[in-house]
Amino acid sequence: MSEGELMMIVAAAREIADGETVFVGMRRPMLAFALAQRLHAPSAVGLYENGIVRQRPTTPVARTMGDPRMTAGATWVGGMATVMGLLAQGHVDLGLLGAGQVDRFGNLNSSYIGDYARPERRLPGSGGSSDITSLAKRCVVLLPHQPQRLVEAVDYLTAPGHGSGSGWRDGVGLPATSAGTTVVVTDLAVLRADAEGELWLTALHAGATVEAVQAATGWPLKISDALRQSAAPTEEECAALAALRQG
Amino acid sequence: MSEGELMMIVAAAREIADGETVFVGMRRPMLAFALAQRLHAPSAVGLYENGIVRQRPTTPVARTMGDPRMTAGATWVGGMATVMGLLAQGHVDLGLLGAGQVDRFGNLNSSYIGDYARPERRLPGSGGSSDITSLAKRCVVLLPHQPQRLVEAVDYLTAPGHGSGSGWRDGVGLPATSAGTTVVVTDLAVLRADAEGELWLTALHAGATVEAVQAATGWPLKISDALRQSAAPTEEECAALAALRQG
Amino acid sequence: MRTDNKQMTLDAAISRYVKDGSSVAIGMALEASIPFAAGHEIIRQKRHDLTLIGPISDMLFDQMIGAGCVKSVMAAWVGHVGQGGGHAFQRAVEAAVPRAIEMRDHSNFTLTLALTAGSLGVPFIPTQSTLGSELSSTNVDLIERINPLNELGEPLQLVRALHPDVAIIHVQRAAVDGAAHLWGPLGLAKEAALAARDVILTAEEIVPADSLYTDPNRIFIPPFRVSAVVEVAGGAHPAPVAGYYERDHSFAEDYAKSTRDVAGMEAWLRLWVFGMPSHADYREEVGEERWGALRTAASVGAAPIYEGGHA
Amino acid sequence: MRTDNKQMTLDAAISRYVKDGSSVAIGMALEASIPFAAGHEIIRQKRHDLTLIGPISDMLFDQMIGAGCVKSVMAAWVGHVGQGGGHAFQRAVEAAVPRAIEMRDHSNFTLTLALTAGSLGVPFIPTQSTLGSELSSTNVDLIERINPLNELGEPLQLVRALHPDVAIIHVQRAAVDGAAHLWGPLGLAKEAALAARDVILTAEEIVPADSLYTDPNRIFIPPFRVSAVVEVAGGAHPAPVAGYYERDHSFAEDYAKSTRDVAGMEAWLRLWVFGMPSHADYREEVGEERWGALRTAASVGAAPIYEGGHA
Repeated sequence: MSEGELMMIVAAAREIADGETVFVGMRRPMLAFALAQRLHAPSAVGLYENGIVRQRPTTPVARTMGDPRMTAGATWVGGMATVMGLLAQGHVDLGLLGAGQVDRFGNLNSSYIGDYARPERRLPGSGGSSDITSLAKRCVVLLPHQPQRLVEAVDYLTAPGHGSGSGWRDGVGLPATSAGTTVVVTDLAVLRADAEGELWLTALHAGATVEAVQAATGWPLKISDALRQSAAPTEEECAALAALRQG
Repeated sequence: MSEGELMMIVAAAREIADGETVFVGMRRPMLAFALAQRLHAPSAVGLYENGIVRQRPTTPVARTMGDPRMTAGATWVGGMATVMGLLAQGHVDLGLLGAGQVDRFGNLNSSYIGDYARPERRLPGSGGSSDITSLAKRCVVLLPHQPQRLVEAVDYLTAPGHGSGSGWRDGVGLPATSAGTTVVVTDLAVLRADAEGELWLTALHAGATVEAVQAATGWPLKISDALRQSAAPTEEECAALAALRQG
Repeated sequence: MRTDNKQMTLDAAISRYVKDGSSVAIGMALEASIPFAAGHEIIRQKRHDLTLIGPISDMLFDQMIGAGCVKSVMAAWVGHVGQGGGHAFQRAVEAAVPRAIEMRDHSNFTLTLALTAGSLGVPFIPTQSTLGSELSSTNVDLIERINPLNELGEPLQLVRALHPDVAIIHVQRAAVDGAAHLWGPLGLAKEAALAARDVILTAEEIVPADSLYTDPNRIFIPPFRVSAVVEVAGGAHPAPVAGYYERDHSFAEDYAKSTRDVAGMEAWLRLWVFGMPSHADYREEVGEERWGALRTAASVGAAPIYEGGHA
Repeated sequence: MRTDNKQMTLDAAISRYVKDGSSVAIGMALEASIPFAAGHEIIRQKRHDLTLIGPISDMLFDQMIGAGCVKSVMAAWVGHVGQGGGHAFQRAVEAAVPRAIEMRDHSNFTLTLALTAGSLGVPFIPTQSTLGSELSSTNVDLIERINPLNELGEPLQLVRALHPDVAIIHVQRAAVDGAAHLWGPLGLAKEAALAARDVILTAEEIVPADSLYTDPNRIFIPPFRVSAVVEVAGGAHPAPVAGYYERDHSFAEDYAKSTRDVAGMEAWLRLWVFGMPSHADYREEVGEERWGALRTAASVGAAPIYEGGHA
């Protein structure tokens, strides 16, 4: 795991407050959530789209949410309808998810690169992401910082962020209780949405510069007055992450 | 149990063909269904609104469908949504139910006698009856033959039969796969709906006459050309019914 | 993993989560596992203006209506499943005694859809069921509209989502963190609990959470959605509980006989509700002999499952 | 009670219930209990023009698409849950290799609602989810309409009900009459099976029906809705099955590596599908050692339940 990748997981984990209900996506989000559970958020509740609710971390972390260790000792196991229904009722504090592309207004594309009718590249698709950004109170998106991934406007809008900006979510009918993409965590930086839904650079990981981040970002990035350096991963975070990834 | 009551249960049981899926209402329908299961319909499948699917009769018959003996040895136990969903999908051959009133066109009232806004008498309500007559392929209704129960037009339409007659069900939007009330079985007689949905007298139980039935019926009853005498309860039917009712 | 301890007394749970004017889903498993003890505590605390929600309630709705706690009822069927009509319910609707109640008549399926819609966080679910009936004339939550997906202009009954303020569910066993196992017929128990703002579980037994987590597929609802857990052995009597006790048919018949008039109703409530400071007193009044007779016959246990491999 | 014997070979079940052009719900429990053996049999029988339905399928959709069986896909996510993208899926969408496929892009929740609507026998369910997204541009089953219950003119996404021709579900144990126990994550397995015209169960073990009826609350769906029961031990490999075996991560990684180009895809299918006349051959090819390594660690059994009293 590269330092940037490690920092991405750690920074995402830090977004989770203790006791929160978190809808946890595949792969990186599973790792970030498990890390938070092991450290500062022991009573966070994880909801998984396959129909698992889990409060106890697995060690090592499961490779997929369908692995038997995810079921054993879970706090609830059943169907997708129940966990999605809890999400739709507004019971999820935080969605933690990946994406193929994210744009200036936090919209996500996980479906098509290029024109969807004749795509250059097909990505796996929404999974739960369209539901999570529609319905969770707030969302943290994890993805590598590359100019083809952080783009001015997504090629295809899989999961609604703030569309074209202020007022858009309300206009298209999304619930007022959901704020869409609120934070983007990459291997270089942390970006946060302002009241209009535009993503601002708010923190730089070790080794990253504003220039490098701007060069890897497909729109003219607004820089927060409070721009700060991300706290380096602590020994505790590194050790916990290593334990989670073993085996 | 009076002879008329016994004949009502027996005649209703005879309406159940082997292998049918039957939505079974409370009390009399439970007894009629259990009788059929014990005799000529051993592979009939009973669906109960509390969320039980049962192929094995209980002996004696349960007093309520929530009694533990209904769960033990059931073929499926879960929720109301699943059994109601099977009904709505058209998987139920026959509904077996009671009613407070039935009218000429097989509409049922199980809610209000008199004006519903200022009722003379409040009955328990639809339960599943409105769903069963809306959605089951056909329905057998059991009730005592009394002029205040078999009426020209129900005081309140709880469960749709054929409304005002031919074409009504289609007009209000009920599914074409469902025929509403097709048979009414009383302690005096059997009435069957014609193609327009009107109930005709088709069989008389032992001791009943056309005149007595007409006197106990609130509309000028049409008499089938093929009017016949109900076959008397067999020894087998009587013995099975006695066994079901013991305890 | 920190777990909240949500265990409290029945008194505390009702006083905290059931307020005057609350909408209360109770008796969601139909004839089985009806939270009678919780209902009686609501009566004892003299809650009023409640809206009761439940498909088919056996005598509990009748009792709460007879006690004057109820303003409104959303139900498919109200009465006494052994006898038919419920006397107190009839008096309330026919003669406004002890007070008038407002009916929202549902069918079983429309109430199913209302609570399913609530549990799914969707505003309504459409159905063909009950079209042509008069249920919508007493129920503003059933709205006939043209099918928006259909060019032919066919009507549909739209059933508005329902979110009870509180759902009270009686389970076989629960842990203090809100994990619980409920089996036997479920009716609308899950949908109601998932759609409700608060969930009170009354349980035959309180057990260690880890014993329930050996079978997470049987956990009733995600524990974080449970507000209160109350130990009430015998808390469904006279309703049955699978694996614990049978329906007390003769108790139920006595209730029907005793409540034919207002004086009888009041006497019954004095004896079985107001006369019992707690459910322990009620259990004692029912008596050991009766409890023994109600105990379910021994049965073979369920086929075991293992989340990991077999030991 | 007469019980039909619905047991048949995998070959017979697929040949009888999966036709060219069928819509097939498969892999409904997401990453777990995916009916890979059944999918491979479909490939072996060279079915074509199938519509695949499933929220998140791991590699099985990729394989069936790569084998040219598929015309259309209704899914939220298609790929390889360990690696991300599926090579065959990408080739089909990007380059129509081996054939073009039509996508109906769902989110997890819209597919949930489509199959829930099917299972409830209702024409659609509305939601606020996915509003503002472009999913409806590739999916005619998502229709934006004004909320008919709302005077403010707010939009809703109406999700049309889905009824698969056949649902194929892998379970831990089943009886010949269609009774089955499935545990672990369920995803949309129940909704898909209830909404489908035919249901094929593939099972790790065939057991006597009465052993399953000791726990009717765990019976998967009412047995009369099941068309075929097939014994296929190991039938979900390389997907995991709770209580039986782990996911075979390295097998899955090998698949991803092997199928980067068409030749590799064809070679993989020749080796693991066409080269295996039956699943018994496949099981043998996987090998005892590998099966042993995948076996789930021993675990404590589930807390017992009794329908009657405890013995």
